[in-house]
Amino acid sequence: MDKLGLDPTVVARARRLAERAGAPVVQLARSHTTVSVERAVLRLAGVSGADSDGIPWVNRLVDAVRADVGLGHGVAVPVFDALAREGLDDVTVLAQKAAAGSVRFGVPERSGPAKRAARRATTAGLKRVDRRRIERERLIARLGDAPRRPWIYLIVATGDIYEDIPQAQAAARAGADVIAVIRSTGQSLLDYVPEGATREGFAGTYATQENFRLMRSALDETSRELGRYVRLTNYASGLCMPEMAVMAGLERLDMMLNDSMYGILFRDINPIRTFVDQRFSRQIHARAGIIINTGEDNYLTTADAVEAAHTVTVSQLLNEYFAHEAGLADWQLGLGHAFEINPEVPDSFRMELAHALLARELFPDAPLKWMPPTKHMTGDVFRGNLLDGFFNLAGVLTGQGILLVGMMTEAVVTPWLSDRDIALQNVRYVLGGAGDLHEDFVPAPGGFIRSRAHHVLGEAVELLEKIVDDTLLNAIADGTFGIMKRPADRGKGLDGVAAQEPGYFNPVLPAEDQR
Amino acid sequence: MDKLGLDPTVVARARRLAERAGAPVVQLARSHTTVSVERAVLRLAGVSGADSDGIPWVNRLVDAVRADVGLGHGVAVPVFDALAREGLDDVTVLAQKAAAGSVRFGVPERSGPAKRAARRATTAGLKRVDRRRIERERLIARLGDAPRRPWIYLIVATGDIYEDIPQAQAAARAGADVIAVIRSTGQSLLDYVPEGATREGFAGTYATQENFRLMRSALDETSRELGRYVRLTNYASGLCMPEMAVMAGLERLDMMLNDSMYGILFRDINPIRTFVDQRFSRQIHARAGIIINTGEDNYLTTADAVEAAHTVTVSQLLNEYFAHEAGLADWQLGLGHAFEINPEVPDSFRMELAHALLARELFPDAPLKWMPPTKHMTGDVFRGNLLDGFFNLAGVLTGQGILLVGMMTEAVVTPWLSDRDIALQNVRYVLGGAGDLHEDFVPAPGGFIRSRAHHVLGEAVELLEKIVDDTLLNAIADGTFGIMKRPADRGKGLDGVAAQEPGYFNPVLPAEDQR
Amino acid sequence: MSVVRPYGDTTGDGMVQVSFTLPLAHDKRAEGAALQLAGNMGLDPAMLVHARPMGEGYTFFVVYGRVTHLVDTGKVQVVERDYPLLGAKEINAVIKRRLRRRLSVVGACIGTDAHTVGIDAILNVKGIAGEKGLEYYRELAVTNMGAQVSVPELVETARAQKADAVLVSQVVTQRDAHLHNTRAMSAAFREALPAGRRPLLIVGGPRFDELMAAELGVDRIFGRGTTPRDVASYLVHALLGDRK
Amino acid sequence: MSVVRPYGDTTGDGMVQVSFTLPLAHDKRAEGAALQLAGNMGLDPAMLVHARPMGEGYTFFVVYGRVTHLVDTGKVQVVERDYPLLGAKEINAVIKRRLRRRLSVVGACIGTDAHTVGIDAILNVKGIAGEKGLEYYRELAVTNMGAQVSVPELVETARAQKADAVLVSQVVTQRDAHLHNTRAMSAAFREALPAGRRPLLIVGGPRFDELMAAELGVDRIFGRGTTPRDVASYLVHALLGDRK
Ligand code: B12
Ligand code: B12
Ligand SMILES: Cc1ncc(COP(=O)(O)O)c(C=O)c1O
Ligand SMILES: Cc1ncc(COP(=O)(O)O)c(C=O)c1O
Repeated sequence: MDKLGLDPTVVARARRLAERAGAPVVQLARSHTTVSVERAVLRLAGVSGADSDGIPWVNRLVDAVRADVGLGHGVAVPVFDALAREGLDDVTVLAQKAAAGSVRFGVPERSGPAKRAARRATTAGLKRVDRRRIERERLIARLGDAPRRPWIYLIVATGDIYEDIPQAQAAARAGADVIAVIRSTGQSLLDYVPEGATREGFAGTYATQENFRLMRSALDETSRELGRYVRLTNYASGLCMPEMAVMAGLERLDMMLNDSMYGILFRDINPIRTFVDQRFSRQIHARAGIIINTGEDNYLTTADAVEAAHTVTVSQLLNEYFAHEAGLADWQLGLGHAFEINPEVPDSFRMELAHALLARELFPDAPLKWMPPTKHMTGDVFRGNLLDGFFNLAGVLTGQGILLVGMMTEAVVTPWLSDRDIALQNVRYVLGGAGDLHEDFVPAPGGFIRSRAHHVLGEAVELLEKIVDDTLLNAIADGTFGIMKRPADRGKGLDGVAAQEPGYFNPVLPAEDQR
Repeated sequence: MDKLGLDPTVVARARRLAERAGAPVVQLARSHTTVSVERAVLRLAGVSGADSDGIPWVNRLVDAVRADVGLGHGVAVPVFDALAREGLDDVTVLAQKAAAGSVRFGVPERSGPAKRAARRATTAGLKRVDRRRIERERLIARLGDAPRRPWIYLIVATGDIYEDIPQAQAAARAGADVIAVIRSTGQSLLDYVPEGATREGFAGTYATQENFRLMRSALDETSRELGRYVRLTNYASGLCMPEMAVMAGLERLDMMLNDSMYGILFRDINPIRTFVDQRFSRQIHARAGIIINTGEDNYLTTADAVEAAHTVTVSQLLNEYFAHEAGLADWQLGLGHAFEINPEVPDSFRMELAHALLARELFPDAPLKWMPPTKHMTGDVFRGNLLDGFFNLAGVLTGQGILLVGMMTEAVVTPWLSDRDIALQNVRYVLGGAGDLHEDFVPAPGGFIRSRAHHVLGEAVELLEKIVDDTLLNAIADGTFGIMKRPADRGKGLDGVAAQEPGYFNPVLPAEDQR
Repeated sequence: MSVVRPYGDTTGDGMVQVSFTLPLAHDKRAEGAALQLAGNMGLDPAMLVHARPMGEGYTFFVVYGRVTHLVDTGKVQVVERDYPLLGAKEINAVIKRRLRRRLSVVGACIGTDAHTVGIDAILNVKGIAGEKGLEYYRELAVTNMGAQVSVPELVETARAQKADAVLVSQVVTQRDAHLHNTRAMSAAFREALPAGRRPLLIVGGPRFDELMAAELGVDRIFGRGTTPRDVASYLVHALLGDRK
Repeated sequence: MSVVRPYGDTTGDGMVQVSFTLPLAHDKRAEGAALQLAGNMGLDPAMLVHARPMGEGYTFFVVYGRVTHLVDTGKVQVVERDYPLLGAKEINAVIKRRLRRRLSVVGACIGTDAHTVGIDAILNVKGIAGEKGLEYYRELAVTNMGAQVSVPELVETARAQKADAVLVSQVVTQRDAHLHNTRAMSAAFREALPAGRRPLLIVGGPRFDELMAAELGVDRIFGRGTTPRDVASYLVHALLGDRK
């Protein structure tokens, strides 16, 4: 597909610039660790459960290690050293003892045995992740996959896992290929992952390993009933991003929202914390065969979708670079973008087509995530359903990979059962009625759509040049993305970051990532 | 615009066949007259008003003439002969006397003076029509015209002219370029035109000359306020089709629904009656500079829009032939078609595009009238607004001339004030947002859209061949159009038809139409 | 379950959506008026989520909220199908056995209503929803008078055809046209024929309230989505009783 | 006009549209239940125009009909703007003249709510709807704390900045989060500061009922479509009185 006639040398230049802009941040990520990265390691090593206050044992254990020796060496060696010293073989028991204050942690001179033990333990966890990945592949082979692209992606958001489940199953029966369970407001700022099945979220349901398990198993049942594998999505974001990635791998989630900057911009999480957590979580996603979804769509809710169109492109290129660097393949890159131009703007629909096609042609092998209108949705639900229809059409005409279904009540409430049904009807009509209309969609040479796409790409290259000169962290501090200004030394969770000491050891990371 | 690659020899052949199929019917029309044609002549000659039962004086006068000498000579000579004999100069007064039984009518030996008098009187009427036409042209030049094609066409249908007027004005202010006042059910079967302002229609408002005048003058006011001329539409249909055409000419209506077969098929009006009335009414429309709208869209409410697509094409070709024969120019041909394919049909939208583009390319100079979905609209008003949006888009992509605005409540009620507002918002969004997207709409050579259009044209040619062989009247009797079977010797209003006698005289018709 | 509430996204949340126009110019007071109306309809709390001025003096509103009303399914009034749904074969067989002649049905769309698609769907062989129409039934003699039939014509034809049942369609409902026409029709039959010889009177159309049969003087009302089999089965039940 | 009714297409017709889901499988009884609910809402007659089964055990309905309720515009309850709308110049001038120092405003989006666009529209220079935000007013000293601010932090900052007014935004309303958070906030201020030294408490967001100020313990509520000038004018009015 070449409908825009983009200049390959400009495209190549944009990619090179993104790499140059991103490289220092990768360097930063490689030289730091965070409490959540270390907790994620412990989760893979088999630590589970929580204390009577609901604080997970991984938190208690990491806190204990940190209090004794800091985080700079990683927790693996101190923990497995202590485990051996205490003569235990269950790390969770160690965590309980540590929480009671009866264990001391240190970095042994001879770290070989502890490293080996740690690697054994985490390899067992990674093997479970691998098995889940194979299980997914088998289920898809056996049951069948989504019948077409784009995949139809629906959210549930009742706050109660036991209301979410039947709604998700109903949505799948009604045609959804992917179910996302939205998280409760506030969870992303918790520096621990809640435990167990939950019923009390606000505008979303807590992401817990048990909730993951319950929903995945309900959808497995529905998948069998429908004869097609229904995918499940959650969020590897917030202060526990790495742990979410591990839990997703362990419970066979299929896609995870995972952006390199979302937490910084929209949750005011510290930039360094985010970049470190992000890299680790993507390494896990790579291994788990999980598709990530990035969050460029969000920029267009705070910035203007026309003025800031090129910031989406820049961010997609950065997300692509970070993802590749962490080991993700192109098919795992659900790069985000959105239909957020003010519908009153002349030629708004044509401009949406230009932007959507630009993303499509820049990332031909990525399953782009196409987000519906939200910002310009109003309480006029009749108009809302219409806008969603044109959003769906733009998705079909430009070959988007993952269609996040828009709801007519976007400006009113988290989706009702009937909203989802109306929205799916809308999608079905547009996908069925327009069919292969993209064949007849040929942007006129020199016409509006091509010019607009070229223009946006040009602006993106310019912005990347500036970022390369000035550093990405400064660009973020200046409000380049989503007009949110986030200096590198501010934001939540910075105290959970530690520079790696010489000899930092993380049994989950590949050899080249060990100091 | 050549997007379909239609074969010009096939197109030419289709036109020739339509002419051959229509010619015998034109012959029929030229050799007959009807009560309504004759009443129309009297209206042009200045007969106005009604008796105390509301029966117009034109009816009383035509009935009286007919009782004495039949209709075969036309009423003009007997009437103006009697007028001279009675020493009157007001034909309405003659009608009143005739109704009281105090006048006898005959065909004088020497008809010259009566003919001259008749021509003088009707010429005065035609001059008024001419003045209205010039007035329209001047107003458009002075105030400005609709800002774009397609014209946005909205209906009002309260049944009460005094509710209609503010609603029409509100619609114009909200963006309508054309207002149509729908008629009360049943009016088309009345063999007279009601008089005066009316407030008691069912699902539409009576078409009376006074209602025409009131609405036109209200819209003139609004046109001045808005700085653009707002067009007014009504119906030259039913048993009084010729009179409606005259009234429209006299009151400066701008467009009239006027189909060659609608009355036959959907009102069970006798075919001969309809064809005779139709020809006369079109001759008047030609003179008045009125754009006619034909009714092919209706076939798709009773027949299936995919199976019967070619019957629409055939009917458009016939309507074109009849219209040209009656003196209408291409710019006056609002040929009808509609977005009525079952939305559940795969590729329905693409097929709509094929059909709409076929009409567009067959009739490049006609301002096609594009009708919204009605048949597959349901009480699901959310879905309804979506379908209307795709209808609007198809209109924009295929260059339709007159966009009849669809209402989300189509399956529920005649439009509410808010329905119209929501519908106009929909139109505005699609027209504004898609802009010149038609530039980027290029049906793939050999692709679905082109093939479908070629296929429908082929079916149309085949059907025309059959009609030429079997006669149009038989085709109508067999249910070819809209699956409605209407034999030529059945239906309402046949008793109002008379064969022209030698010497038939109609002062309004051109010389070549006089016997 | 016997008492239920509307469902937004949680059992018992009672959520509904409402829209309407008020003949008031858009301002705070008009919004308050909209909320007052929503309150009267039982929305509490009511959220006014959209207000749009239309022309001068009218405003369109969309309101969401929780209704306080409970729905008692035990007290629902509905015309349930109180007869068995039979197949074409059975229907023909019952008529043949019990009536020993073809059952005569006269159908029409009366008044100025010209919407024949509905009545044709019931009567014509072609039918609807995959079911053949009444003409397809060997033991039914169907006279379809088409549209815009006047009540006297209908009574006349029913008499001439010795109609066992008269089927009337009404689609246009503006200003209650369907109710006026139906009342006029049933009155005419009552006047023209003594109780014993009157045909079964059936009306149908998408906007009737099926509970109104008695009030309109007819035997049965059929609404949206009626199929020919529904009607044929009812005819057999009502005219010949259920016993086979 | 004092008593009005909803308007479909004719004055006084009372027509409205309603949609909702009932947790019932789709059948005649469910349709009857929908009509019962519509009846309870005051629709008479009610036309059930759409029913669509969703999954097992749920049906979505669309109902049109005439409501019997009247709207008495005389009895409408609304928070009218009871202060003059001033320009930026005037506002600055009044503050300068009457307060003799800059008026201190502290804004935040509290609880777990991270929707800052609304409060930013009020506070940031950029503003909204063509109006500059409060930061643009020379005589206002604005502290915008951003999102996800806890109530103790807010109280603390208000104290530190000697806030004359505290502006709180709440956009997420599921499970009445906005009401809980607002109540917690006003209670904390009542606890932390004596009546005389408490700042003016203002909350805003698209789904508040503006009539609930007293109930929530705040001085004023601003809803959909608020502009910075509305707020600035109110501040001057409430803190400095109207007299120039
Ligand atoms: C097709 C159609 C037409 C066609 C009719 C062709 C024909 N030969 O029938 C044409 C284009 C001619 C037409 C014209 C008009 N129409 Co029209 N039309 C429609 C439309 C699009 C579909 C109706 C239909 O065919 N439904 C399909 C059938 C199968 O459904 P049904 O009728 O409900 O029938 C089912 C049941 O109700 C039941 N049933 C029905 N009758 C009977 C009888 C018996 C005995 C039984 C047992 C069952 C039964 O069984 C049927 C099968 O399930 C509707 C809008 C819509 N989408 O509903 C407007 C609609 C009905 N029309 C409308 C109007 C106003 C008109 C006009 C009066 C407009 C005008 N002023 O010019 C004209 C004039 C017609 C006249 N004099 O009556 C309005 C009526 C508004 C109202 N509620 O009062 C509607 C709702 C559109 C609108 N929103 O304005 N129309
Ligand atoms: C933009 C947006 C976001 C952005 C926010 C970016 C940011 N930095 O603010 C992002 C993408 C991050 C986001 C995330 C989420 N969002 Co959000 N989001 C929206 C959206 C699309 C627009 C909101 C908006 O910006 N409106 C424009 C502003 C100008 O309007 P406003 O807020 O009403 O403000 C005006 C007035 O209300 C008033 N006002 C507001 N506050 C104040 C304060 C004072 C003092 C005064 C005087 C006046 C005032 O003045 C303002 C100007 O006129 C809405 C949907 C919609 N179209 O409304 C959903 C919406 C608000 N989001 C929603 C949800 C659920 C979420 C999430 C919780 C989803 C999840 N579980 O992940 C997350 C998490 C956020 C969190 N922790 O709070 C829901 C809330 C549902 C509900 N009613 O409870 C909505 C309605 C969408 C939906 N239907 O699900 N969201
Ligand atoms: C990329 C991305 N990450 C995460 C989230 C969810 O936010 P939170 O981390 O607060 O649950 C979103 C919300 O839409 C998102 O777009
Ligand atoms: C071509 C045409 N003529 C006439 C009419 C109106 O019908 P009547 O003549 O009954 O008013 C219509 C209705 O849509 C129509 O499409």
